[in-house]
Amino acid sequence: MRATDPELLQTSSVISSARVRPERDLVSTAAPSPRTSPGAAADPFPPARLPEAYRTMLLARATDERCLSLQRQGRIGFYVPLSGQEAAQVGSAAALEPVDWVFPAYRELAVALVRGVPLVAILDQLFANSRDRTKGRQMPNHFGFRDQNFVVASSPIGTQITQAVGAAMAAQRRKDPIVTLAYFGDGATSSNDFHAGMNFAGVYRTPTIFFCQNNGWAISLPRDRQTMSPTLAEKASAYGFRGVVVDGNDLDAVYGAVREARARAIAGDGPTFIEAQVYRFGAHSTSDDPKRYRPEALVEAAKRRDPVRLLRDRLVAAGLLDDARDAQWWEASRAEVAKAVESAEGVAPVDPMSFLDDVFATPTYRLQAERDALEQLVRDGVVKP
Amino acid sequence: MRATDPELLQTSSVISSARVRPERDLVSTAAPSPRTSPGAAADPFPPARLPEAYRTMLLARATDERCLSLQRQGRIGFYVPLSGQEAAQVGSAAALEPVDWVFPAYRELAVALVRGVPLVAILDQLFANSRDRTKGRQMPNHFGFRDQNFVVASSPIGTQITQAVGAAMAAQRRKDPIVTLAYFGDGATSSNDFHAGMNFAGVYRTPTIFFCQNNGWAISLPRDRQTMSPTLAEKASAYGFRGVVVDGNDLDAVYGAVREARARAIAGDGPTFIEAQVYRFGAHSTSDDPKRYRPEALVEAAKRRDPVRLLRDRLVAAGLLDDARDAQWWEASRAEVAKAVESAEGVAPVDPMSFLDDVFATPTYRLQAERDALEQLVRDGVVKP
Amino acid sequence: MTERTLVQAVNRGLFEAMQADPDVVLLGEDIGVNGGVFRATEGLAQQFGTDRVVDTPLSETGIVGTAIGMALYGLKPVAEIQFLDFIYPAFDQIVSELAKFRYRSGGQYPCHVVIRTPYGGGIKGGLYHSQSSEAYFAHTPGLKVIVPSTPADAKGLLLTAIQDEDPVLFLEPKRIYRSVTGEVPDGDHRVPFGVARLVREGTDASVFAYGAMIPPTVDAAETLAGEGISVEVIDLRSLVPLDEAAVVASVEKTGRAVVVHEAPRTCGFGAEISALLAERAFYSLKAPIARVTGFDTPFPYALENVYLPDAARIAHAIRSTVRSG
Amino acid sequence: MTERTLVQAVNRGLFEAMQADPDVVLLGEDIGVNGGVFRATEGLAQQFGTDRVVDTPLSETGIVGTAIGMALYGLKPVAEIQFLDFIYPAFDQIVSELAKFRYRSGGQYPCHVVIRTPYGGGIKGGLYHSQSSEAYFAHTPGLKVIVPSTPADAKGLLLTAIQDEDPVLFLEPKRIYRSVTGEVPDGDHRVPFGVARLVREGTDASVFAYGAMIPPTVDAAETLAGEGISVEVIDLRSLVPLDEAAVVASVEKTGRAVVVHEAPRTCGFGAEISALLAERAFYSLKAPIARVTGFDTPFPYALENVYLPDAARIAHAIRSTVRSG
Ligand SMILES: Cc1ncc(C[n+]2csc(CCOP(=O)(O)OP(=O)(O)O)c2C)c(N)n1
Ligand SMILES: Cc1ncc(C[n+]2csc(CCOP(=O)(O)OP(=O)(O)O)c2C)c(N)n1
Ligand SMILES: [Mg+2]
Ligand SMILES: [Mg+2]
Repeated sequence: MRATDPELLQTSSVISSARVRPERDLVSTAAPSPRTSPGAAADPFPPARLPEAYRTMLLARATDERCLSLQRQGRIGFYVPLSGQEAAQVGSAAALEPVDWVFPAYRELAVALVRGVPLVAILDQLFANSRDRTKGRQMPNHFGFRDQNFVVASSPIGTQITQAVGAAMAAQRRKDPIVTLAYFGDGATSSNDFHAGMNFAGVYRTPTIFFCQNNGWAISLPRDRQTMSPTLAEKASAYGFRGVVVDGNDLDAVYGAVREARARAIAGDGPTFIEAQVYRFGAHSTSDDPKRYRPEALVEAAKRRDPVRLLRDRLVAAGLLDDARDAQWWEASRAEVAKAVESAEGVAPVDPMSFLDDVFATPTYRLQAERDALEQLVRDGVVKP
Repeated sequence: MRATDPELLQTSSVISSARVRPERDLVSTAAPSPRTSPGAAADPFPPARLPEAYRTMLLARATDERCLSLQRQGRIGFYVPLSGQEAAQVGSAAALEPVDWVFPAYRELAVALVRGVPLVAILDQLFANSRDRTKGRQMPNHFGFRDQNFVVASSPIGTQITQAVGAAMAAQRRKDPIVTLAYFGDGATSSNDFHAGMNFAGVYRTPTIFFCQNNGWAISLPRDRQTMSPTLAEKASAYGFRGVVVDGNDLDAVYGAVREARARAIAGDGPTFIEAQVYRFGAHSTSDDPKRYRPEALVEAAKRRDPVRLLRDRLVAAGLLDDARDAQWWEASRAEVAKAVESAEGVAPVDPMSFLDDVFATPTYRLQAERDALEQLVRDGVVKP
Repeated sequence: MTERTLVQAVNRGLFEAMQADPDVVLLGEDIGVNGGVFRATEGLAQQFGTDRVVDTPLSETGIVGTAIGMALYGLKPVAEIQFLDFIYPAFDQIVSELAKFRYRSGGQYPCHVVIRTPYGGGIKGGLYHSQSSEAYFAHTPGLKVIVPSTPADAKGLLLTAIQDEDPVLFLEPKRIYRSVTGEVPDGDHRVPFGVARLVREGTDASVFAYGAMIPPTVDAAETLAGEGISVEVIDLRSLVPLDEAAVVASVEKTGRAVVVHEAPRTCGFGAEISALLAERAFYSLKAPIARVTGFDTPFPYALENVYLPDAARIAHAIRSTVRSG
Repeated sequence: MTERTLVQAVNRGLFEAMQADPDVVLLGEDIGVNGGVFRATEGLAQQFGTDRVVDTPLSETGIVGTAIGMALYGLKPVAEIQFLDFIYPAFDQIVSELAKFRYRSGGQYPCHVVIRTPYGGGIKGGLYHSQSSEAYFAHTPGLKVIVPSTPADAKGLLLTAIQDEDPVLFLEPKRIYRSVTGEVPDGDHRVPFGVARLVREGTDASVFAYGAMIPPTVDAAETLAGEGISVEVIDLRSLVPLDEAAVVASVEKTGRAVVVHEAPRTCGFGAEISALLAERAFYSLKAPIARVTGFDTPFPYALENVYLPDAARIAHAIRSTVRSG
């Protein structure tokens, strides 16, 4: 296992103010305390599944490409790209079982794909159409797919972390041999729920995996201004359990770390914190302009270890892929995305009254009255939905 | 420096459930990671001030004794004893300068004494009389004394921690060579503000001392069920700065650690977290019955290292104290308390309209209307204050 | 039927719910061996074990966040917040998550957590052991807000809360935890949400109150009966869902309304009752709607008796309302 | 006078305040190099340095907690919360600490923090980028709550807020950050708190609104003028302290009241206006008080245009009010 090239994450020189310059290099490969995962040797990504993993990564990246342009065209309202984080997402999700529960943030599109969510269901959410499992209630990328144990995401940073711990406590009580895994970013380590969730997990030794995709940035705040701990992983020791750093571009390292964490959790050995070091290639979201705060050179440098290209090279080296086939797979991915877009865009919008559903299992008197009044306004032509 | 006798804090056998038993001994003297303070050798408590320190400790303990009985008699409404924590409080407070700012919790009565708050001002607050600096607004023990830079305490656990960091940021900006010190308990390390405050302090390298009196308990929750980190001090490494463990019954260790932390802070070397290991001898407060959750034997064991007795023995050994003098000092302390009680109890209660003051600098229209209405009710004999 | 105090009724309700359903788990600070600082969970850890009566670290964020996770997974967690005043560290989990889970998931993830917490003044608790912030929660779509004022309701509403499918904030008036006793039905006694309790019929004015304000309101009504004023007292007990029909019908009958609560006046729940009546019972109203409430100040320690509405203030307001208009 | 958008007026106000007083410091997420996600702090870090325009870690608890500490020490911190929807992690610091510092210290520790935050719907932000939770704060004694709706007020009220002695929650209607432009006085232009703005005089009905609800309310009034209905529009702009006299006087004149806000109806700020009128303008009222508000649901993404009050709904409510009674 190799940690991320330190150059990629050492952004402090760019924008940190002199007064608060940290004492030592941050996010270096030489981070002293956190145990690093055993890496490829321990439990490598199953070689037979590597092509599938690659194709999932292609599909995710093709989705990013297409959705960024859909957003620019005003056909979807918003989008959160994940480029640069494909290996971390695919590697971690592939290490879970279907019975496990995933508590995502808003960037985990590739995780949903690995868990078996059809791409078109994802597009339905992005278009907020009437087939959207979440009924057009949320901004794009705030997915939820109960059938795949992919709990619905929310925007407030970190809140899923304590929830994942609570679900793990429930599984403990039911004696279900499963784990819960919370996805979150480097910025989320500053949240209240990170602290509470890590602490509760330590105290109750819950079967929880804390999977932090440290992509170097929380919108415009670089990782080394988020917190002064040399690595994020060593924060786990404050809660009495294991923290490991993995190169998030290394599918084996990610997979191995999660497999190991899962095995320990199922064996009753408690939680694990995994810091997957990656890099956010694109904007934070379509509302963000990274040029305001991030030199392009940093991105160029990071792209030298593009997880998609790394896996491609590996497949090529293993004789499982050549340029022609790669082009064909890319083509197929783009076609799949195009098909899903076409399908989702063609679906009717949500029913104009549907925003009044699901507040409670049964509407209260007041909600019923508000619905009646709105229907009357529609009949009177005052509201034209 | 010696850490607290591990027996005193190893309460897990008493009430923890089997499922969640921790892997290793907690709060042992062999805690691996946190740097321990240099102890007596570095910067011992100034020998000349030892008798004064002892007398402050006696005064605090005499206040505890008396106030517990005042509360039982219904003469004050509530009380929070500090017995067992005298050395930690006196040692830490004595290491500060008057210009420094203290952000206390509700148990820091001896700190107030060291900062020069007259005992009678403390009693005024306990009686919530019209001389009370805080105008009878808060429950007993929630002191605030601006003249002594002793910021007014509140009940919610941990909130003073971020505030202390913010004040330190302000002092940085003003280039004032001062430190801020936040007092809090072991339970407070689980709070949101602990996490945020420690993190901000690390990021901005603020001149802040985090002084945690680990008294073994958060009401009925023993320290080893509060968090699984072997020591509390090592939590500091999650934020990239120093954490030290000191024997909170050892005046030299406490004083030395705070002096060192202060010197570092003033020199621009940032914050320090200090875990002072002590033991809560009494109930959490007069509303608490520790017999429900804590075997008396634990208290008996802890009392073998009663900080007041330890200092007494030391003074005796140094020839600065003998039994007669000790008795005389005890007597004097009790008399001082009695005098303060008598004075405070004799002061008129707060004005019945005064609860309407100080919501804003100038009352809003609505508050003025509420006051007018209340005055009318008083005139009409409806409200009899 | 067994005579119990209000807090004993809560304890009994928890006991029966846990006995009936292994999915019911309790979590909170000091609720285990210590039995809760008000003894509401007394004996339950001994009876059901510490993995069903879970003492937590000092983090309300953690308590509510993990309770949500448990509920998503299928348990029926009942979280205790030691005092309502200490719920704010959990406010984000309550407002952003608990209240919105069913909604934002398009109905996929109901999230049924009961949060029990003692609230209100009258115990010399000062700013941080006395607050009545029910209006924050009533203003949050997706939460039910319940306030019992009798032992029978405490048990009956709690059992309904635990079997409900939605999140419930269950506010226990700590001031009358022990001072109010009453007959509590044994067994699976449930009181439905959304139905107000008619405490006392009357014809001259309607008074709407809840929680610890019920006893002084009843006292006021009795005093006024002696003066020939007939007061209808309605215990709202279920703020969300609200029994709007009962509120409106009462004022249609009496033509006069007084609302009583401990919370500060501005934007308190009383404002909602006033607004409802100003919309839906306007033509029945014969006099201004009076609010008898706490003041727009933090809750004071030494002067809580001046701060809190009492029978005299309530009676005075009713009297003025009846005389005017 | 310079023509500015609302967000430019905020930016200008911050600039001038910082230039005039070295104690003014800004802190928040992404406010430095990035200039804030809405560009409200654009250029300020470059102008005043990153130790006066402080980018913080992702912790609203930390932002407000440290701002309080700064204020106690004597600075004048202006904290930005990126969206009002993300203020809840700081709710404990705001409600328990900021609002109560002066009070609980017996006046020893005033605590003057300004919290600026964009609020409201209309930008396709869904549940977590659209909320209007002003009522929580208006119900919290010790906080002032200010909502500008014009560029001139945005600057003038912000300068007043920064020089005030008490904590101020300054809610910026993000929907009209750029869509509303207007002349903004240069220099130390201050608009006092507690004074409502008469947007339009009228005689048939009074409409009370604020923030991004002002433009559709004015549109509605214009439509109704064409129908012969004369509508008085009052921009409350200062919810706490409230200009009660202006509210009451307007209804004494028109006899009819409509309140408009985006927030959910139950216990929204509109309820307080209703309650105030039901107390103090009762005998002037000729018709029920109408509330045109958001619904008692979380804020929906796809259907925000159905959710939000618009000119048609407001006009309809005014019309009904004028026709009834
Ligand atoms: C409580 C809260 N505060 C602020 C925001 C605004 N915000 C959205 S994403 C983000 C940065 C998150 O960074 P990180 O956790 O590293 O995740 P990433 O976006 O890099 O995947 C911020 C500040 C929010 N969503 N929630
Ligand atoms: C936010 C919050 N939750 C709960 C409480 C109730 N409470 C008061 S003191 C206390 C325990 C505090 O323990 P610790 O921090 O160790 O301080 P100690 O009392 O031991 O000095 C608790 C839970 C509170 N005051 N604030
Ligand atoms: Mg990130
Ligand atoms: Mg303690």
